[in-house]
Amino acid sequence: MENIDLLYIVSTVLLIIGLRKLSSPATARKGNILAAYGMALAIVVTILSPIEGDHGNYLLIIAAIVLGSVIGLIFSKKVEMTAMPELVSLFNGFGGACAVCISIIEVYKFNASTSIGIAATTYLALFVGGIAFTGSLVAYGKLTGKVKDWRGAFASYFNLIWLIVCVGLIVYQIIFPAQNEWLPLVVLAISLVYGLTFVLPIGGADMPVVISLLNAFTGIAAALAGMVYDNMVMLLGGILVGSSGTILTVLMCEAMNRSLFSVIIGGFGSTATSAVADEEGVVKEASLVDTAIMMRYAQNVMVIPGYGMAVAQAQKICKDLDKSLSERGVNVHYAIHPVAGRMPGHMNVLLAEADVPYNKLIDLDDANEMFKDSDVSLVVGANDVVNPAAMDDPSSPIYGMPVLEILHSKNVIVLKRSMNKGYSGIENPLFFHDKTKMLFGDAKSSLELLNTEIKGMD
Amino acid sequence: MENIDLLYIVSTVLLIIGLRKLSSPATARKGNILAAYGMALAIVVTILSPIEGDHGNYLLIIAAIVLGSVIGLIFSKKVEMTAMPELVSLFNGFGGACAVCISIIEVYKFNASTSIGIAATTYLALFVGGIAFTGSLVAYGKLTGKVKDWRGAFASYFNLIWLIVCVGLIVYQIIFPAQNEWLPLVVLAISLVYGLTFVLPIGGADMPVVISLLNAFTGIAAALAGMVYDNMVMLLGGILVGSSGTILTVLMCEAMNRSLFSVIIGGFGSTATSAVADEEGVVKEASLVDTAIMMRYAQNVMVIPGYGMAVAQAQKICKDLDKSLSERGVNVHYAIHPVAGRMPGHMNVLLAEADVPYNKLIDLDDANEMFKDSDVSLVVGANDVVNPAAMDDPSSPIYGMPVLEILHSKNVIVLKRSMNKGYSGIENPLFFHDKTKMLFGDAKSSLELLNTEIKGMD
Amino acid sequence: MIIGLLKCTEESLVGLIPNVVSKLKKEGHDIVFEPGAGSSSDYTDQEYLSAGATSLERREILIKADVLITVSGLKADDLSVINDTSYVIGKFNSNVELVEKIKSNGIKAFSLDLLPRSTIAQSMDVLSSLASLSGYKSIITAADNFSGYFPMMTTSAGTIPPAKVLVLGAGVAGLQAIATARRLGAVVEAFDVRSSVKEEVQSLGAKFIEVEGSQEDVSAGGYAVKQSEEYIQKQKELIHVSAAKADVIVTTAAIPGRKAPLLIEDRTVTSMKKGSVIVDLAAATGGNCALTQNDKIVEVEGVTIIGDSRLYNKMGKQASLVYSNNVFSFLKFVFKEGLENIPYGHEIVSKTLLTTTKTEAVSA
Amino acid sequence: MIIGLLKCTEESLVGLIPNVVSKLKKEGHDIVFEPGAGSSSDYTDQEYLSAGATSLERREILIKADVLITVSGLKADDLSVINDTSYVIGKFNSNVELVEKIKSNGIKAFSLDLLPRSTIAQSMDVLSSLASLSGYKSIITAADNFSGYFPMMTTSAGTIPPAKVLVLGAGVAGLQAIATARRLGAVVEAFDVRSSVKEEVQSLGAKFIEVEGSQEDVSAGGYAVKQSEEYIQKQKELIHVSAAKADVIVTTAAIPGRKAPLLIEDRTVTSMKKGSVIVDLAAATGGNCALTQNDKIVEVEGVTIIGDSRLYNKMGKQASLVYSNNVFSFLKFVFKEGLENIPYGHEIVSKTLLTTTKTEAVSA
Amino acid sequence: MLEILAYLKANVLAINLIVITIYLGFEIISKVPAVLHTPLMSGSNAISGIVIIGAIILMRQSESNDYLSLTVGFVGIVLGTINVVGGHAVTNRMLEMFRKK
Amino acid sequence: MLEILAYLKANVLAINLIVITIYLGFEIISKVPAVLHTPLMSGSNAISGIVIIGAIILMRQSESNDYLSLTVGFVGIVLGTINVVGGHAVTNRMLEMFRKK
Ligand SMILES: NC(=O)c1ccc[n+]([C@@H]2O[C@H](COP(=O)([O-])OP(=O)(O)OC[C@H]3O[C@@H](n4cnc5c(N)ncnc54)[C@H](OP(=O)(O)O)[C@@H]3O)[C@@H](O)[C@H]2O)c1
Ligand SMILES: NC(=O)c1ccc[n+]([C@@H]2O[C@H](COP(=O)([O-])OP(=O)(O)OC[C@H]3O[C@@H](n4cnc5c(N)ncnc54)[C@H](OP(=O)(O)O)[C@@H]3O)[C@@H](O)[C@H]2O)c1
Ligand SMILES: NC(=O)c1ccc[n+]([C@@H]2O[C@H](COP(=O)([O-])OP(=O)(O)OC[C@H]3O[C@@H](n4cnc5c(N)ncnc54)[C@H](O)[C@@H]3O)[C@@H](O)[C@H]2O)c1
Ligand SMILES: NC(=O)c1ccc[n+]([C@@H]2O[C@H](COP(=O)([O-])OP(=O)(O)OC[C@H]3O[C@@H](n4cnc5c(N)ncnc54)[C@H](O)[C@@H]3O)[C@@H](O)[C@H]2O)c1
Repeated sequence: MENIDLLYIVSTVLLIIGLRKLSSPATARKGNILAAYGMALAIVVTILSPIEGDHGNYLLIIAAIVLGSVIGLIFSKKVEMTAMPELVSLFNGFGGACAVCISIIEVYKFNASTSIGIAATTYLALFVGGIAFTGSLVAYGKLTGKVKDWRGAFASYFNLIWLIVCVGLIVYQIIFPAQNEWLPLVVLAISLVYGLTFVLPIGGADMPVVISLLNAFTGIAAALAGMVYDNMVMLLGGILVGSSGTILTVLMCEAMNRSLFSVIIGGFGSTATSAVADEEGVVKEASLVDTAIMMRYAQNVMVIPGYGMAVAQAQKICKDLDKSLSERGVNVHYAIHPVAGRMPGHMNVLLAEADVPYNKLIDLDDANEMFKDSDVSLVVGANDVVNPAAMDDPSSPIYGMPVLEILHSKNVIVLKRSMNKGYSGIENPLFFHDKTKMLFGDAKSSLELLNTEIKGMD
Repeated sequence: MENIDLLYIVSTVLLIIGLRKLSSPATARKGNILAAYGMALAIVVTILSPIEGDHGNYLLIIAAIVLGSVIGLIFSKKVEMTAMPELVSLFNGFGGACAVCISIIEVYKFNASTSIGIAATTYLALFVGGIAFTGSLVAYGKLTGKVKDWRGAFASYFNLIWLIVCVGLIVYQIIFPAQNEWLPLVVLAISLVYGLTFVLPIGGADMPVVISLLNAFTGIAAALAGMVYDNMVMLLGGILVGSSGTILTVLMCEAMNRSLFSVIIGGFGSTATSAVADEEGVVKEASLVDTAIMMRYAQNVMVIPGYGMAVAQAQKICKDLDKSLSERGVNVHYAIHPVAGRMPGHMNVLLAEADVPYNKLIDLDDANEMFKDSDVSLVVGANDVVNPAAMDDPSSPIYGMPVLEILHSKNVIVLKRSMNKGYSGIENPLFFHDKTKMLFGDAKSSLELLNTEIKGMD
Repeated sequence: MIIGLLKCTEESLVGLIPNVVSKLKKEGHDIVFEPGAGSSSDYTDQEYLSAGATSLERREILIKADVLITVSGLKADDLSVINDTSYVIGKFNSNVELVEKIKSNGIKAFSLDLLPRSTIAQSMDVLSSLASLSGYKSIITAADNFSGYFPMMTTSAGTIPPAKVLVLGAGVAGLQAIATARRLGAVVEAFDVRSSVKEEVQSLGAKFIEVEGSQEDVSAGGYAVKQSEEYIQKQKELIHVSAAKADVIVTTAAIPGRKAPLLIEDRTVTSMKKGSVIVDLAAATGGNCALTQNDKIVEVEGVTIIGDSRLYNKMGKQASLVYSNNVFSFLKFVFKEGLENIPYGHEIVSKTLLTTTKTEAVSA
Repeated sequence: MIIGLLKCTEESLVGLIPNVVSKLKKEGHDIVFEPGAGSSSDYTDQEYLSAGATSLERREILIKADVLITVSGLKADDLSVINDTSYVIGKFNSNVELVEKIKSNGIKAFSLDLLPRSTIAQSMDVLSSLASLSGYKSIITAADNFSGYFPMMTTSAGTIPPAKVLVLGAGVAGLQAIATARRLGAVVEAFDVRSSVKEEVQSLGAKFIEVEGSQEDVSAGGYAVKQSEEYIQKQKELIHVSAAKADVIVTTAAIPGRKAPLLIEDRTVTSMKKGSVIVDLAAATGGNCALTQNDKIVEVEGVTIIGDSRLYNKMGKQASLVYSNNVFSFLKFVFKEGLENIPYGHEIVSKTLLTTTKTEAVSA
Repeated sequence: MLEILAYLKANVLAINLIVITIYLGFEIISKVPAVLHTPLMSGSNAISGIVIIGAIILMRQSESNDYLSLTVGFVGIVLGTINVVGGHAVTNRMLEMFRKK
Repeated sequence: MLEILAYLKANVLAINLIVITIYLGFEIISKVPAVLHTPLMSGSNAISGIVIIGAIILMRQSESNDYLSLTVGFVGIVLGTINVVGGHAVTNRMLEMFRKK
């Protein structure tokens, strides 16, 4: 038991390897599990290892752990797939709160022998933890729609002021280390408020980036606390999360085509809203990544080519995508509507050019049978031929025409450049349907991006 | 000056970033330069920083550094492109020798207060450095052809015995730390011999792997020496080289389709000789990587398709390769011999199927004009139509037939599955020509691999 | 209802193929057919009988059937026999005389070549179906008459460059011609007055020849309108240049109800290489080429000029199949609520029904 | 030397096209030609004159020329006129009578259809060049006679499956037919007795029908040999099954010097769909199909059977081009050291020279 | 200034460690595909719950009657555990879809 | 055994550092394209010349009359410098070809 804390090294390595594996789709699950083992090991070692001034309190500790585990598990089991980011945000807030808890207590333990280093570190942990705490809660609120965007004209000034005040206080405290009953509480209060004013002005669409950033904050707080306790695994685990979280934040910004700077300082990220409202309803934009994942992990994918595929000359890259998917065990077929394109057999010409085997081409009736089994219907530049108005809107000029009933499939992704109409010049309710997501852009480049994404997934 | 050794951290970081950048083609040069800066900084800091028991000796030190630099620079400037691996091997030997130098001196400085840890570490540095030293020299000898493969039946037993003896001696020395005049020398001798017997039985073709492994050894020796001197940059730099060198060795084995185990323990790696001798001469096998680099950095590439392309159905992937190269600024054309394939216009059918534009197809006469400007001629499953015997061997049954004179191009790469003959059943001297390298395998998969390699290059 | 299938002697097509007859039968209709109705398109009477149709004399069919199906064959004598209450389905519009007679006889005839070119009507659109066949066939026939290869060939007897194909008028037939020529490896250029066609042409991998300043009229429902003099001059010059380099020209340019535009003049033909081929699908309305003779193959200075607006007749079996499928869709649409409840208000009915006035039709 | 170009009335080919005449001219030869030599293949006398040739009466050419170039046209009367010292180049081997007469008259004639099928001879190989044209044309002609589309078409008038094409005998012509049919979008199956062809067929994206137990003879120089009874039976059965499903069959199976193997029996033809097409390129040697009539198009129960071994004649201009290029290569090879130093020892000469005995040839 | 330098020098090992670990964190993540952004964030969030170690130490060091410390520590552990356990569990659920079919 | 454990524990920071650095070394190299195997080996070989630092320290610590140490140290520095300087230079030459055209 004496030297059990050497096992911290093992724990640290597990965390590192876990994080590493988490960053590749093929190993991500394993990585998560490894990290969890690392964490469990660290907790066990912490409980068992000899420490200075030990008072036990094991019952309470175990009780707290059990309680926390139960709550955590319930939370995580109950949450909807779609609500996961919120939950992560909430969890992160708890992590920050934990950092706050310990540092506030430690601050009050300061005495004359406390080194400047330790003092500064503890205050920093308190401050950063506080921001992570309330910031995460605000992010949670925004994601669940409970908190609205708040755009006080002076938001960024406020933030600046909080920052200056707080740093000033900490420096003051360190230089004049006289015990100051109220000071830690003031710092805490400011950090909590800072968390609020930091996140409140940022648009809801940017929340994932913010959560990632706040996650890095929690990591930093943990690392700082690790310094305070001279605990290796806390230090290293915290640093790891801090640095990888920062990079991840940058990457996420890049993936959204925004700069981290504009997210944080600008604070007005909400221009990048992803929903276009229309008289008919709301159009949902698909993210490239989601679409790629969806297709990669689908059983059956049905491609519905239309005139847009011809215009974009996307047939070859479509075949490439087909190949990538097929190699990964996905069944890909093509539903060919009799009037797709601009001449009889237009799609046949294209797909023959791309060397798609004839037996992958499914005609209208068979396709309509098959849609119920397809996980993703990928509409490549088709419009009129997938217009459900032909089935259910007697006032539509194309009412009664047989169309591809792709709404029977589980998900619909539409690749086109805009909300423009097709040949017949009529609105297409498909695009406003719940199941449908639009991926705007030239079909060829969209398919290329999808293919790259899918290939990069293993 | 007091705290100048904090700069070691900067130096370490430079080494790390340098190594990191070295592992990606786009940044490799910069990485090398960064690492060199890191190294220079470390040397400067070492010279300037305060140490225990300082006696200066600066003149000597500087003189040695200048001397070494001059020699190193001369070596590196003079070497032929093709002889670089030898040189690296030689350099690595010098590094090992340096480790030997310092550790042998340090060993003789041991006294009663020397901790077991330090003693063990120093001996290990001596041992590992010794192996790296002579091992590298043997590898150098083999690469330059000065040392022949030696396959004593008991080679691996020998190695085992050396290992046991040496470890025994070191343990003995550590347990009975009485000063033993001869012991360090014995350990040194054994390590030197071990280096010889370790590398001697390994086949010449496996030398790159061995050099990489010995490089890792030098790194480990440096790290051990770093422990002895409690010097961070030595320790970390050495560890870095040790671990990355080990991984690199494994990767190199993988790329050669051999296991590290079979290289080291088997010792009989020479079965994978890369030269096939024949009555007509020697066939040189191209490495995938070299070919890919050559093509990637070529100005003009000429593809010469033949019947093998049809058999392999490699036309589409050939077009993909073309695309990858073109995107990287390489001009790709196709030289079509009138009788390539098995029916008139066979190549036209194939390339039209792959949608190669007509203006990329060059016919015999024009192609023969263009070869002098092409950096790489890539023969994809052609044989008779590129047989130079038609031009220069009056006894050949095809003497006088116009062929593609691809030997005018700077490099010739031939993709085929074996040394089998073509339709006309005659030997092809092209394959034995100096300029020619063979890439054996099905044309489709070879092209696929080349394409992947080229795409991975940026 | 009773559906009567008439034999058409003018074209080698039949209005309903046995397969479609069975489908109609399954929907509860009775089908009577004129013996030999399918003979010109390779369907035997036996096949009709096994599909469930009954053989009857033409006259009897004319009298008994509620709906008469033909292609373009309706004789003047027939008209007097046909019942007031029965409907006739065919494609008559190109036969002005016949249309006049139909109207004057008060026959309720649907002429499918008058269908609107709308999305909903496409499954009945015989013009599209047949034009597609003609477009395909135009290239096959051109290739058969052309004295060279279409694809490029690098052979030991010389490198043979790919054939150059020029397609004038890129409607349904033109596009199909482009696609077919491209499949065979030819280098294809195309031209059309409608600028929206440019994208369509390029989507098939062909080059579009652009002439600036064309007139368009959206109200023409996708059809071309007549062009200005200046434009026509520019166009002629450009076409002349391209045509002189072409090995094969396929012309399909048409303006409904008018003479076909003259796109290829004498001088253009004479400047072409010997062994070249022109296929003029607009021959019936005067031809896009000055030297075209309708339904004839002529050779002018080594250039073969094939004037045939109904090339699909060379693929009678296939043509009948698509035609019958179109008719089937039309029947389903028009008579979905029986003989009495025809949706007169719908474009598809109002545009195709040949009657003197609309009110008349509605009152009928 | 003086090269004489004769008019050939048997085929619409000419032995040298004006282009090649210029090339020969540049190499210092004099060319005399019979007026109208190129007329059947779209080359005018004017073009020959501008290429530098001189027009002469046939008789005079026969007398004056050192080397006479023709295709297959050499009349019995000509033989007596031709000089002892002059050479004749053409392709005569299919005309047994003529070959006999040439031999008996002691004429030194090279028959290019006897060339070895070796790599070096390929640039002179008229059989390859012409077979390639025939193979291409066989599909184009079949498509023109076939009553359906070749490619698959999903249209509003029904989904039309791709045409099924069966190619029997995958030599040069067969392979070209496969490639062309594939370009047009057909689904192609092929069969040949030589098993090495399997790889070649597959390299063109077609399916190879395998019959086990074929006999091969490497010494036959790439040509097929006669097969065992049992094998022929198995083969017939397999072909029957595939053929019955096929829309288009192209047969090219030949064994040099023998009657063409019978691959398609009556019952196979009658089991085929109406509107199908058979193109028999082996018609001249009896045909691969039992119902083939040489140089005729017949229709049997709705199946069109085209018997034509010289389809390349339908592409006279192109065929003349490749033929002349082959002749040019041959001339360059045989006469590279003048009229006197012909490399008699070389396969290319010894195999093509039509003389009674070899020794005679060498002594000549 | 000198003081700080001296402090740093005294902790040179720790600083090296921190620097290298920061670099390692960058390195590990720098090539992650966009697909994994969210699960990775979630997983890394769970790891940040390592701060719970501090709470446990805090508890162990608290006098049994220091109710403030005990309460705060208790709350800290509960919150930390939720972060750790819930975080890993929810990450695992997100990653379900990458399970081999 | 216990002794060793105690030794390890005393050096826990160093051990952590070593472990993490080893891992970093693996991580850095694990995705290198085959094209770079040789240049990378060469560059990493140059870095292994860091052992020269030891030789310099050795020299600085040698009495001016300890000719053995001085000689061996001198040789060590020369060899080490060749490794470092020559190594980087030759690596640079190898990498010339990756220069942008
Ligand atoms: N088959 C025939 O014979 C024939 C002949 C004539 C007319 N038609 C008619 O044509 C229509 C065919 O239906 P369809 O669904 O194939 O086509 P469609 O209804 O015309 O729709 C095509 C869609 O493709 C999109 N698109 C165009 N270029 C694109 C690009 N580069 N990348 C991505 N998307 C692109 C367009 O939207 P964005 O502009 O927003 O990108 C457009 O909405 C029917 O109405 C049919 O009746 C058919
Ligand atoms: N064009 C015509 O009309 C025609 C007709 C008949 C004959 N020929 C004759 O065919 C020859 C054509 O010359 P060529 O250079 O195109 O072909 P070739 O001389 O026959 O050589 C083809 C080469 O491709 C290699 N190969 C086969 N399958 C391969 C695969 N899957 N992957 C990689 N390599 C593969 C073979 O070597 P490995 O087995 O070692 O892989 C073979 O040496 C000439 O001799 C010509 O006379 C031509
Ligand atoms: N809604 C549908 O689903 C559907 C179906 C079939 C056709 N269409 C549309 O119908 C329209 C007509 O098609 P079509 O093939 O029956 O046309 P068409 O036979 O009437 O004319 C053929 C082509 O010739 C062109 N043309 C006319 N004058 C010309 C000139 N002077 N020079 C060059 N070209 C000239 C026309 O623009 C047309 O493209 C097209 O727009 C087509 O897209 C629509
Ligand atoms: N050296 C060259 O460069 C060159 C050039 C051209 C042709 N060749 C070779 O010459 C050979 C003959 O070519 P060709 O086209 O003149 O042949 P061909 O016209 O004599 O015969 C056509 C094909 O029919 C096949 N056949 C014969 N009997 C058959 C049967 N009972 N059933 C099915 N198929 C049967 C033959 O195998 C041959 O492939 C081929 O091997 C070809 O590759 C070589």
